[in-house]
Amino acid sequence: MPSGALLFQSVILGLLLGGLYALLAAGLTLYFGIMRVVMIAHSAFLILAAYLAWWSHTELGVDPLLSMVVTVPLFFAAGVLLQRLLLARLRPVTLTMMSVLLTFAIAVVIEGLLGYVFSGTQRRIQLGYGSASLELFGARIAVVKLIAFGLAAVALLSLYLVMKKTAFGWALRATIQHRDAARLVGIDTDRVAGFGFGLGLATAAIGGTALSLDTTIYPSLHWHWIGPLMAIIVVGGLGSVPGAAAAAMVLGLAQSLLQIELGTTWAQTVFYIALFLTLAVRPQGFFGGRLAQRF
Amino acid sequence: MRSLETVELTKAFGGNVVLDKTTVSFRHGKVNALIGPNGSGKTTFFNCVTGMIRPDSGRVLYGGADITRRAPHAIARAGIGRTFQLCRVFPRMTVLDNVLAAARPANLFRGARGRAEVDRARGWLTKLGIEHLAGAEARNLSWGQQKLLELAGVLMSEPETVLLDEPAGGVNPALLDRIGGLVRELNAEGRTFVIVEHNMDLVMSISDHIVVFDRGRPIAEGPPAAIRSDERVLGAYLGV
Amino acid sequence: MPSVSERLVTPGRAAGGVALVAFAAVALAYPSIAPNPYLLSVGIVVLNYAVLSTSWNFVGGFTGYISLGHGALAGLGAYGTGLLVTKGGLPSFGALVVAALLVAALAVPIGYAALRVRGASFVIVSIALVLVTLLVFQSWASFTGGSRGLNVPRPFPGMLRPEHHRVFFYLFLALLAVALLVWWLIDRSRFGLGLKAIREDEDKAEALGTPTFAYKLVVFVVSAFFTGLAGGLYALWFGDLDPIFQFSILTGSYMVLMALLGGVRNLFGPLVGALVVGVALEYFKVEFGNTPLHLVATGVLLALVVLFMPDGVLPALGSLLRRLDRTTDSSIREVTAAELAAQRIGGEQHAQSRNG
Amino acid sequence: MTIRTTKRTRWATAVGATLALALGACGGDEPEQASTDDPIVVGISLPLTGDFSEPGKGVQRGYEAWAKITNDKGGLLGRQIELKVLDDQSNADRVVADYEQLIGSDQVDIVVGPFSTRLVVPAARVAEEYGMLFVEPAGAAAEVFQQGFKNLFYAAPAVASDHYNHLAEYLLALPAGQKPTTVAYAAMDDPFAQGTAYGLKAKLEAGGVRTVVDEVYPPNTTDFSSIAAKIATSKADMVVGGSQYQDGVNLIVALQQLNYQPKLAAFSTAPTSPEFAAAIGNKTEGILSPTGYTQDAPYESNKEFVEKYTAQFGSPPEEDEANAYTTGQVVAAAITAVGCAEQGDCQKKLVDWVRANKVETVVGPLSWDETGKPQGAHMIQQWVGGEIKIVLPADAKETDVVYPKPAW
Repeated sequence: MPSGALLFQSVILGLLLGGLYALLAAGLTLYFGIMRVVMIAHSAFLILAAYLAWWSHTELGVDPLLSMVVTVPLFFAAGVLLQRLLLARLRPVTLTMMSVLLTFAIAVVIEGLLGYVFSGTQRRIQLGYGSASLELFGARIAVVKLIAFGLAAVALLSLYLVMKKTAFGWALRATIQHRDAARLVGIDTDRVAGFGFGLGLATAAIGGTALSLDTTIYPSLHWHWIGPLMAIIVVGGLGSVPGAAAAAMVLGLAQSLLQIELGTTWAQTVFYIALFLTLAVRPQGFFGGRLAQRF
Repeated sequence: MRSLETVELTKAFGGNVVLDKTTVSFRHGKVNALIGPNGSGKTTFFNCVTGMIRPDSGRVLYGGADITRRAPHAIARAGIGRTFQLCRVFPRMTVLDNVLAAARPANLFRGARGRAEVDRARGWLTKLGIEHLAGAEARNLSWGQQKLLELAGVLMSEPETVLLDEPAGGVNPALLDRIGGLVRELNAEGRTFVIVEHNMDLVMSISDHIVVFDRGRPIAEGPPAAIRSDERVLGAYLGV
Repeated sequence: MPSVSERLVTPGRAAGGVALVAFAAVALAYPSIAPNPYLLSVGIVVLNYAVLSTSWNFVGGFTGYISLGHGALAGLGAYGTGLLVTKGGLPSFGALVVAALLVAALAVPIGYAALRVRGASFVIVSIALVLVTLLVFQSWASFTGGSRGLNVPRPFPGMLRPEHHRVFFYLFLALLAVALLVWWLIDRSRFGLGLKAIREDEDKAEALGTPTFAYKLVVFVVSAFFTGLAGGLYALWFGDLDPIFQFSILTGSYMVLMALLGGVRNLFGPLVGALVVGVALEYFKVEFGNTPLHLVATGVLLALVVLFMPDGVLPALGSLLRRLDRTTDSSIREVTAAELAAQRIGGEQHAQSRNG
Repeated sequence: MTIRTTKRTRWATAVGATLALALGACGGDEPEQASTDDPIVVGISLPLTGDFSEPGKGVQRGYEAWAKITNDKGGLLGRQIELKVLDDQSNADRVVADYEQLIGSDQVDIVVGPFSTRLVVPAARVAEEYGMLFVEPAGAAAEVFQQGFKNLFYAAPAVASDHYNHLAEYLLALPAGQKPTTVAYAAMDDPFAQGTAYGLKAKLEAGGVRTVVDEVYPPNTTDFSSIAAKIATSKADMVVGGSQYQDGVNLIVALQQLNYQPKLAAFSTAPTSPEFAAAIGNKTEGILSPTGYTQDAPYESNKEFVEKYTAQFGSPPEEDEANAYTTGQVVAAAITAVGCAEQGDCQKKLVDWVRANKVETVVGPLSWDETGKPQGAHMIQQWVGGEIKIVLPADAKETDVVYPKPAW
């Protein structure tokens, strides 16, 4: 039986990790809701953002958080362009399959370019406060992890407010619910879909910056993120943003606690076991998401 | 007697109740029509009956057997064939293969073009007047031809009961007559039909029994003459 | 009036037949004409790709379900074979068959989870399969050898390397022939027709009484079996297994790229794709060395195929040949056109929007 | 053999001296074949991209330095050395194809080893089956020597599990009150990295020191917080990391984030890297690491190596570079002694010579047992006062071991 201190420490680490998962999964499930697209390149953009944060810190000497001033608008634009110029070209009949291949191809291209420009060497931002920590009831919370969690929480909250409180969010939700009906009530669904993709990629920019603060990055790292993220959006119910957030917290916590007994790698399998069980038992997911039934 | 009926069939999408405890039964061996204003739940009803959508509650009975939770293919094999609202064929298969794909092969691993099947398939194509297109890809057919092809496929699967979702949708008057004639002819051979249709001329001319839906519930039923004069029906259509 | 299905000899088929005979002749003679063992080993690698992408095409080509996870099935076949030889004491080729059967058996629960619902879940499961097998085979070091890898003993101890290559070249060629034969048999069977109906319109196929889930599952298992065989044979040839390379997303994506490039609806599409991509991969490596740019090239090529040539090169060639062969084909088109003209009222827009 | 036909123009200046040397070296051996006018082509496959690209490039620089320094002195047997380097992308499939290509297609005269133990075994098998001598700079793990290879030699002082031998002796000799009683181990699942940690673990456990944490993580692990949490809450006296570079850095940072203060911290590879101090924010004090090479080593050829390498690349060589250079030295010694360098019978003679002789190198004199395993141990270095210094063994030390180590 692990000690109470270790359990408590793991719970805190799990919550901090879950927050980041929640933000990233929210973006991934958003694309699916809008266009029934499994956006494999989401995590590649995440790593790209992390590299840009690392690069601006190492080469320009600015705090990695500042890189978001550039990356967030840049990624938003990239998302809009990606949807309008590439995904919208695919035939609706084969959209799901072909979009997977297309976004997969984009992911591979990003990975290759990162490797070409920055080499395959593992990189890590060296921050003055990199090993600083706060104490909370005997547990230690690294300052960088706290910042990353804060970023994720703020971004997720903003996403929630945009979805719930703005006209664009209303149009977006309508498009997700029923594209044809949305078009009938006068929503320009193509435009909304483009902006929705932009929003999704903007979350990747924020997530990547948060990630870069405390993790080593290398070009092929994105594969280690896309797996858990895909599992999260299935467990949460494809297309459901709140479902993804809830599943992310639960699975992040589960992973952290399982690490105590099983070690890092075996603990990661919790995502895939959850994925397989969900699909076998309840394909529509556990946290809402009625879309999943049909996909 | 293999009759199709539903008991308190209910389906909601989100908060929107599309089928509200719908209890209907259709006349066996007759041409039944299902009419109602747009959004009254006709297509959802078809989808629930054929297993394409799982109802929230209620039952679908066919010949007395409960088929509610069966997979669509099992329902099809029980004898219920259907067409789709926006006609669906296999676009990149030939016309002949489209029909052959509906055959129930005894041995899956035999060649797909066994003589008996091909003869039957060509028989249906001939009956529907599109035999000369047998080798063309279905996507190269006109809309009307695709509608006929879809019907040929359904008939190839030897259903006792055929559900037609808007057979007259988007077809020209000549073809409309042909489809109407076909339905009567096939009905005379013993097939039961349930037809969702907006074209009242067609409905009134070919149906024996009409059920009227409004907001997910049957509000009237009876022979064409009775329905024509029913005020509730008029109210439902005009929104009075 | 002649229909397409009854015309047995068309220029397209004739050209295909000639190409097949030529390929078979060159392939059989290749070990004798390959100037050095290195080029022979390149030949084996390309053949391995051809078997893998043909195996992939059982699912991808017939049902239209794109699996990015077949790399994992090949890896399981390879590790299964290796472990059965080293831990189980089975003879090499016995282990190969048993391992492939095990992979096929494992494909049943995987397919059950992945195929009950539509495409997106299948893709997600297929990618997850690669990632989870990588985790398990890395972590379960006491059984699999972990990151240190697994050494598979040679089936022919004492055989010199060039001779070893020669034997395996023919083994891979034989496996390719069997895989192609089975694909062809399914293609012309009623089962194959049902699968193609699923590819075209799954709801429609289901409504016509095709048990689509069972069909998909069966063909997925067949595909897994051949993929496992290819992986296992590779293990016996190559000898050194490492989870990172056996359970690689990239392997799966190469299979997809090859099959798509060649044409998933064609028996020989994956083979053509494997010849093009496999040879190109080796060529670029020898000529330009390797930089991560090969990833970029793979990605760009895949994107181009998806966007502009989703049917692959063989259908493109086929339509070229058909254009040369106007006599028979045009007769059908004329009738179709006449019919179209006669029926062109109403619904046309519908038809266009469906096909567009 | 005439001057006119032996050399390409760009090497003309070196011709005179070369010829003299070559004749001297060959002595009365069989007359040189016509191949003398060709360079000796040395085939290497290295991970220039992928997981091991950083050390891979270090190894490449070491080989390049060896070729240049040797060629500047006139080459071997009067022939210049020409390197043919292929990139294996850190991939075992590729490494085999590479050696296949080098030996079968490019007809190189000599092959030398790649980087990373995981790639050495498949590569060595190809060389073995073509009957080629295979000296390698990076196959330190036990299993390399359990494959029954007859042509393989590891060109470094010690195999992985012997790296910490001096430290184990030192710790076990401490008086009971000071000796660490509990140790936490975390090792990458890599034959080399894990081999170092487990070598020490075996010796300490045999000496009665308790293991309280024993974690193995896969090479692509980036999140070390949970492993660090386990180690920190165990409050072990000592932490041992069987690490490469980045994982070691990450683990140390994660431990520091949890404010874990052991009496001793030993990590392989990472602490000897020049970027190490900056990577962990200069909190290096007291960290130990084994090393097979130091720029200050007193061996004769080492001075020349450090000097010329620094002139060539602008910074002094590290361990990876030195290991590659050592590999070159071993091969050169064999070629010079046997008097040939080509595929065929010559390779057997080279193998027999290396097996029977001791070679002077930049890491000291090396000799090998039947399996190709070198017979030595590594020095132990420690970060003291912001610099990494040799502390063990006693006869080579620059300063004393600081134990217990100060807080980091």
